[in-house]
Amino acid sequence: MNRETLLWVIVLLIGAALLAGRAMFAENGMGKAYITPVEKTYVGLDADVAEAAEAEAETKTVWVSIDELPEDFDVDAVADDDVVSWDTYETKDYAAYIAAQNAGTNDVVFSLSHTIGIWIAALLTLFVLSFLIKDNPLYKVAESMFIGISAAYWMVVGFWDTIVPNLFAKLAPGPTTAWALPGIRDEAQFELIYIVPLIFSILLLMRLAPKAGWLSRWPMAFFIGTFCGFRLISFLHGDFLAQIRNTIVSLYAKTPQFAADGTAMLNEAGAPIMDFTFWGSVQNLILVIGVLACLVYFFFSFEHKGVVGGTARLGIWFLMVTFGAAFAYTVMGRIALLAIRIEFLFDDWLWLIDPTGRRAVEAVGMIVLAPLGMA
Amino acid sequence: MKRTIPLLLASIAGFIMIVAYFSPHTESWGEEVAVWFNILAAVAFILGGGNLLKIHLRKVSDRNSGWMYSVITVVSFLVMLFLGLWKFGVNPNPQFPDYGHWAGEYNDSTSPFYWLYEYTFKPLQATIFAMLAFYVASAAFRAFRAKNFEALLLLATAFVVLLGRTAAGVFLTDFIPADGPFAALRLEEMTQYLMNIFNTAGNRAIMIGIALGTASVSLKILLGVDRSYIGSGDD
Amino acid sequence: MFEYFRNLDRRWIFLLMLLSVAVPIYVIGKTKETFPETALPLATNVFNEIEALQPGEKVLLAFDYDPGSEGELGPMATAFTYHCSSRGLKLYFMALWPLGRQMIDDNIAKVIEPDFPDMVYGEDYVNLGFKAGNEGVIKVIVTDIKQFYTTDARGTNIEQIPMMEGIKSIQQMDLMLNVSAGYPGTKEWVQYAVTPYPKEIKLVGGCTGVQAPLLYPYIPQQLPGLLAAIKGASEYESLVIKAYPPAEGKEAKYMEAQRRMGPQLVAHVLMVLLIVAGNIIFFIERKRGARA
Amino acid sequence: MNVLKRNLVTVLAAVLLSLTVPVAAQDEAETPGSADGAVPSPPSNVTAEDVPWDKGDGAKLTWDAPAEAEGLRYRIEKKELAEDGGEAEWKFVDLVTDEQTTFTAKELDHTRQYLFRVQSMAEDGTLSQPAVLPSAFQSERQLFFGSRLYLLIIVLVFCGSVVYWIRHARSGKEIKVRQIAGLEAVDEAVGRATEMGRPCLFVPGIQDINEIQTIAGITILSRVAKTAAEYDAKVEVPTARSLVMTTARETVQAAYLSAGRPEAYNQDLIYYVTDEQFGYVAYLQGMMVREKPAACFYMGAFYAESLILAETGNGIGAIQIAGTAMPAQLPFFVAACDYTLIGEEFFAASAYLSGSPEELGSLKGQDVGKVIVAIGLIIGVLMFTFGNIFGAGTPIGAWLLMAVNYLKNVILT
Repeated sequence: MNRETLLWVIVLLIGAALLAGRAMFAENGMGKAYITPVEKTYVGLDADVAEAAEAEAETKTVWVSIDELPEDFDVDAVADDDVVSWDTYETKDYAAYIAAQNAGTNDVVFSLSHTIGIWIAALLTLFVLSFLIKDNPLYKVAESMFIGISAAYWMVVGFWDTIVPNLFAKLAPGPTTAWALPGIRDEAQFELIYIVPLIFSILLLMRLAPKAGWLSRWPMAFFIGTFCGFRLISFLHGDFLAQIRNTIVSLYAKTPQFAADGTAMLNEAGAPIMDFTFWGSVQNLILVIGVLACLVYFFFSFEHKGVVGGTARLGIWFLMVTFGAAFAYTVMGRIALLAIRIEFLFDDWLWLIDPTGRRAVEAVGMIVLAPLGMA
Repeated sequence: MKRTIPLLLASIAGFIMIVAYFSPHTESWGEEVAVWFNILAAVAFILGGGNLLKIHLRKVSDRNSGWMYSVITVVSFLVMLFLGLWKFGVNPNPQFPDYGHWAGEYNDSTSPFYWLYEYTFKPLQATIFAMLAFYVASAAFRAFRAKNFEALLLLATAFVVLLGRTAAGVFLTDFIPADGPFAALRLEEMTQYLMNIFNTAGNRAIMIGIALGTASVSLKILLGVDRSYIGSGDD
Repeated sequence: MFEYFRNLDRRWIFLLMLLSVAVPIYVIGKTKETFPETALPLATNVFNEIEALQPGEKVLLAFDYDPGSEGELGPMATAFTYHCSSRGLKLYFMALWPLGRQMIDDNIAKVIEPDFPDMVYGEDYVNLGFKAGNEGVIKVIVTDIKQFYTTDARGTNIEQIPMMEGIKSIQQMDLMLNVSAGYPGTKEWVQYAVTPYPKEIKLVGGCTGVQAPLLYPYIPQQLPGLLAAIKGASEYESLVIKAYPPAEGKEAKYMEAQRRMGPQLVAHVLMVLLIVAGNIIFFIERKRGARA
Repeated sequence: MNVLKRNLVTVLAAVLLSLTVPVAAQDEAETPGSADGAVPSPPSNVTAEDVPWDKGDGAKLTWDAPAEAEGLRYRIEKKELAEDGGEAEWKFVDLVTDEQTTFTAKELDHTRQYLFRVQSMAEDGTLSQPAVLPSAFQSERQLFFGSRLYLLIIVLVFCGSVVYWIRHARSGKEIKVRQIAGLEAVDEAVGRATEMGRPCLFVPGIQDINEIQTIAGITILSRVAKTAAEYDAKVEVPTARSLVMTTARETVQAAYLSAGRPEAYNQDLIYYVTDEQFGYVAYLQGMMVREKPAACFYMGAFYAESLILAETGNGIGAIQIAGTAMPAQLPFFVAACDYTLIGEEFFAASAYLSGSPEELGSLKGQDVGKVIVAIGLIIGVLMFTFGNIFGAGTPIGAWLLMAVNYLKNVILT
C-alpha cells in the first residue's frame, strides 16, 4: 500500500467515523426518511350505479376509489374480482413524524428503503465529486453504475413510450390494448403504413446477420435522405429568412412618445406619435454592421486580406464579444446547479441545516463535522 | 448494388421531402417520418445495448484491468432493464385495475425501477451537471487572459457581464446617474446592451451561416457528392 | 511563489468554488441570516405598485410556470402571495400553464392557509385554475372573463363565488401580477392585455433570467416593474419582509430567494477574482518573458 | 364525511352548467347594451371568401361599417356547424381594434362548415346586435402554398448556385478558398498522437443521426479516420446513440479501406455508451483521464457537456479541436479548446478536409447565399431608413415603408 492510497483510506475512515457519529449521536440523527403508507382500494361498479350522468345505457364496469364511495358502502357485498387493492405511500418530513408520535398515532412511519435511497444518493454524489480531486475507484463505481442504469433506463423508456404505442398499437391494436394500453382501446386502429418502420427495423437488425449486414444501409440511407431534405428546407425557411427579417431595422429609429403618466401620446388620427431616437439609431447601426461583418468573416471565397480582412477582423471582434457575454451570462445558472446539490447533502442527508423548517423540532446537531463529512 | 440503392434511396426520399414542403396536402410528411425514425432509434437499442453487453462481458471474461467495474455496469444494466420491461412491482392503473400491473405506469412510485431512478440515476445526473460550476471557474482562471486583442474583448465582455449581474457591479457604477446622459455606462445597463446588440448581432450571423451550412451539407448528400456515411463499396 | 501560482493546480480553484457555494449555504442555513439586499428600481417599482393599492382592491395573480422553474420563480410567487395577503387585497389566481394550477394550490397551502387563516376562499381569494389556449385566453378575458371561466379550479360555478360578482373582464382588476417562465407569459400579457388597454390594465411581474432581456424593451411604459430571476425575487422579498415582518418562526419560508442569493453572490465574486488573478499572472509572466 | 354527496353535487352542478352556459352566453350576446352607454349600430353586409393558395384554414371576412363608425371595434365570432346539421355554440375569434372592416379568420378545418358573425363594440364595451354571415362557409385546401412561393424561389436560387459551382469544379477549373485555422491542425493533432503513441478521441456529439450536425461530424470523422489509418494511429469513437455507432462504423471502415489499410480497422473502437447525456459525459471524462488521448475532436451537436469535455481535455494536455453549430455552446469551446470551428466553418470542414473540387465548389455556392443575404439586408435597411426619414406622410416615404413591409412580411416569411 503506497503512501497515497494510505492517505485516502485514512480520509475515508475518518469520514465514515464522523458520519456514523453524527448518525448515532446527533439528537435527531440524519438522513432518515418517513412515509405514510396508503392503501388504495378500487371497486368495479356497473356504470349506471356509479355515474348517473353517464348517458350510455349498457352496463360497463367503472372503477371507483373506495374513498369516493359513501361510508356505509358494503365492500364485502361486491364480488372478489371487482375489488382490487394495492399499497402506495406519501413521503413525509421528520417534523410530521414527530408530530404524529406526539399525537400517539402511527400515521407516519420510518421507511428503510427511502432512507437507504437517500444515503445511496448522497454517497454517489460524493463519489462523483471526488473525481475533481483525482480519478479514483469510487468514481469508477459511480460511473460504471451510471452507464448501466442510464442505458437501460432509456431503453425502457424507448420501449414503453415509443415501440408499444407507436408500433405495436398501430400494427396489432387488439392484443396491445388488451395487454398494456387499455386507455386507448376504443380509438386504437390498425394502420398499415406502420409496416414501413417495421420493415426498416428488420432491415436494420440485419446487421447482426453475418452475410446481410449491408441491408442495414437501406433504412439509414432512407432516414438520412429524408432528414437532409427536411432540414434543408426548414433551416432555409426558419432560421435563414427569420434572421434576415429581424435584422432589417431602420437606422433612423423612432419610438413612441409617452406622456408623464406613462400613457402613449396620440396624434389627431389616433396613431401614436413617433419621434427620432439617437441611441436607438446607433444601436440599430451597430447591429446591422455587426451582422454584415460576421457574414464577411464566414466568407470562404476570399483570403482574409485587405478590406475583406479588415471587415472579417471586425467580424471576429463581434463574435468574441458575443461569446464573452454569453459565457458570463450562463455562469449564474451553473452555480445554482451546484448549490442545489450541496443543499441536498446538507439538508436532506446530513440534516445540518433546515432552512424550510422540515425538522423544526428543536435540534442540537454536531455542527463541527460538516466540512469534514463532505470530504 | 450495395451502394447504389442506398444512394438512390437517400436522394429520392430527400427530394420528395423538399417538394412535399410546398403543398398543404403533404406538408406534414416530415413529422410522420420523425415518428418512424423514433421507432427505428428505439429498435436500434438492441444494437447499442448488445454492443454494450458484448464489450463489458469480454472485459470480464478476459479479466482486463478494471473488469470489476464492467461487472457493475452489466449487472446494473440487466437489473434496470428487467425491472423496467417487466414493470416489476408496478401498481395497477386506477382506471383499469383489472388489467393488473401491465397497464400501470412503468415508473410508478412504488416500483424498484422508480427507486433506482430516483436514488441513483437522478443524483448522478444532477451531480455530473453540477460539476460544470467547477469547470466554469477553472476556465475563467485559465482561458480569459488578454493574450491578444480578440482575447481581450472576450475577457472584457465576460468581466462586464459577470459584474453587471452582481450587486457589487451595480454598486461600482452607482455614481453614474440612472437618468443622465451617461446612464448607458452603468454596469447593469452595459450588460443589457452587450446582450441586446452585440450578442444578437453575433448570434444572427452565426445562425444564418448555420442555415446555409446545413442546407449545403444536405444538398451534397442528396446529390451524392458526399457519400462517406454510406460506407465502403464492396463488402 | 510566482511559479507556484503560474502552475497552480486547478484543484485549488475547485476547492475555492466548493467553499464559496457550500459555506454560504451552511452559514445561511444555520444562522438564518442572509446577505443584506438593496432593492433596485425595478423591484422597488413592483413593491410600490402593490403598496399603492387599498385594502379590498382586486389583484390578478397569473402564475405561468411549472415545477421545472420552481427554483427560480417559486420564491417570488410566494412573496407576491404573502404581500398581497398582508395588504388585505382580494386575490384572483389563474394560470396559462397546465401545472400552474398546482403552483397556485401550493402557494395557497404554503401562505394563505397557515398564515392568513381569516381569509375565506371565494370571498378573499379564488383559484380560477388553468385554461388552455395561451394568448387566446388573454385576448378573450380582457373583454369577457366568463367565456373561459365558467367555474373555478374547484369546480364551483363562478356565479356562486361572491368575489366574482360583477367581474366582467380583467380590466376591472386594479393590478395584475404575472410570474412567467416562458411562453405564454409576461410578453403575451403585455402584447395582448396591456397594449390594447394601456389605461385599464396595469401589469408588473417576475420572470426567469433567460427571459429578462426579452422583456426590457417593455420597461417602463408597459411594464413598470419586473423581478428578474432569483436576484429580483430576493430584492423584492427583502422589501416585503421589512414592511410586513412575518410571525415569529415563520420568516424562513419567506426568505427563500435571499438565502439562494448567498452562494450565487460569493461564487460570482470568486469568478471575477479568478479572471483578475489569471490576468495578473499572465502580465507578470509576459514581463519576465520580455526581460529574459 | 360524505364524499359521495359532495361529488354528486359537483356532477349535478356541472351538468346543469353545461346546459345553461351556452344559453346564457347567447342571451348575453343577443341582448346587447349594458346599463352604461348607448348601443352602437351593428355592421352590415358580412361576406366571407376563401383565402387562396392556403392549406384550407383561412377565411377572409369583410363587412360594412355602420354610419357612425368612429371609435368602434368589431367583435368576431364563429360557429362550427355539426356534421348532422345541428347547431353548435358561438365562439369568440378575435377583436378588431383598428377600425378595419376586414379580418382573416385562421385555424378553420377545411372539412367543416362555419358561420361567422360580427358585432360592433363601443368604447365602453357595449355590443351591438350581431350581423351574421347569410350562408355557411367552407374553406378550400389548395395544391400549393402560395405563401411559400418566395421560399421556393430562394431555395431554387441557393441550390442552383451550389449545383452550378459543383459542376464548375467538375469541369476542372480551379477553386480557391481561404484557409481555416482549425483544419490544418487536424493532421498535426493526429500526427502528434501517433508520435506519442496515444489514441485520438472523436466525439460525434450527443444527438442522433437525424441531426445534420451529427452527419457533418461523421463526414469529418471519415477524414480523421483516413489520416489516422495512414499514420497508423488509433481513433476511439464512443457514441451516445446506437444509430450513430452503426453509421460511424461504416464510415470508418470505408476510410480505412480507401487509405489502403482495411486490415487495421478495429470495429470495437467505435462503441455505444449510453443515451443519457450525463452518463455519456461521465464515461468520457473518466476515459480521458485514464487513457490520456493526445488529440480530442468534438464534432457534432453539443449541449451543457461541452465545457466538461473541453476542460477535462485541457487538464490532460490534449490538443483539442471542436466544431459545432450550437450557438449556446460555442463560447465554452472557444474559451477552452485550441481550435474551434464556428457554425458554418464546421459544416465546411469536411469539404476542406476532403479537398475534392466538387466539395469545395459547394462552398462557393454557400457564399452566393451570403451575398444574397447581404444585398437583401442592405436594401431592406436602406429602404426602411429612408422611409422613416421621409416619413409615412410623404408619397415616397409611404412607398418605401410599404415595400419594406412587403419584404419583411411576404418575401421573408
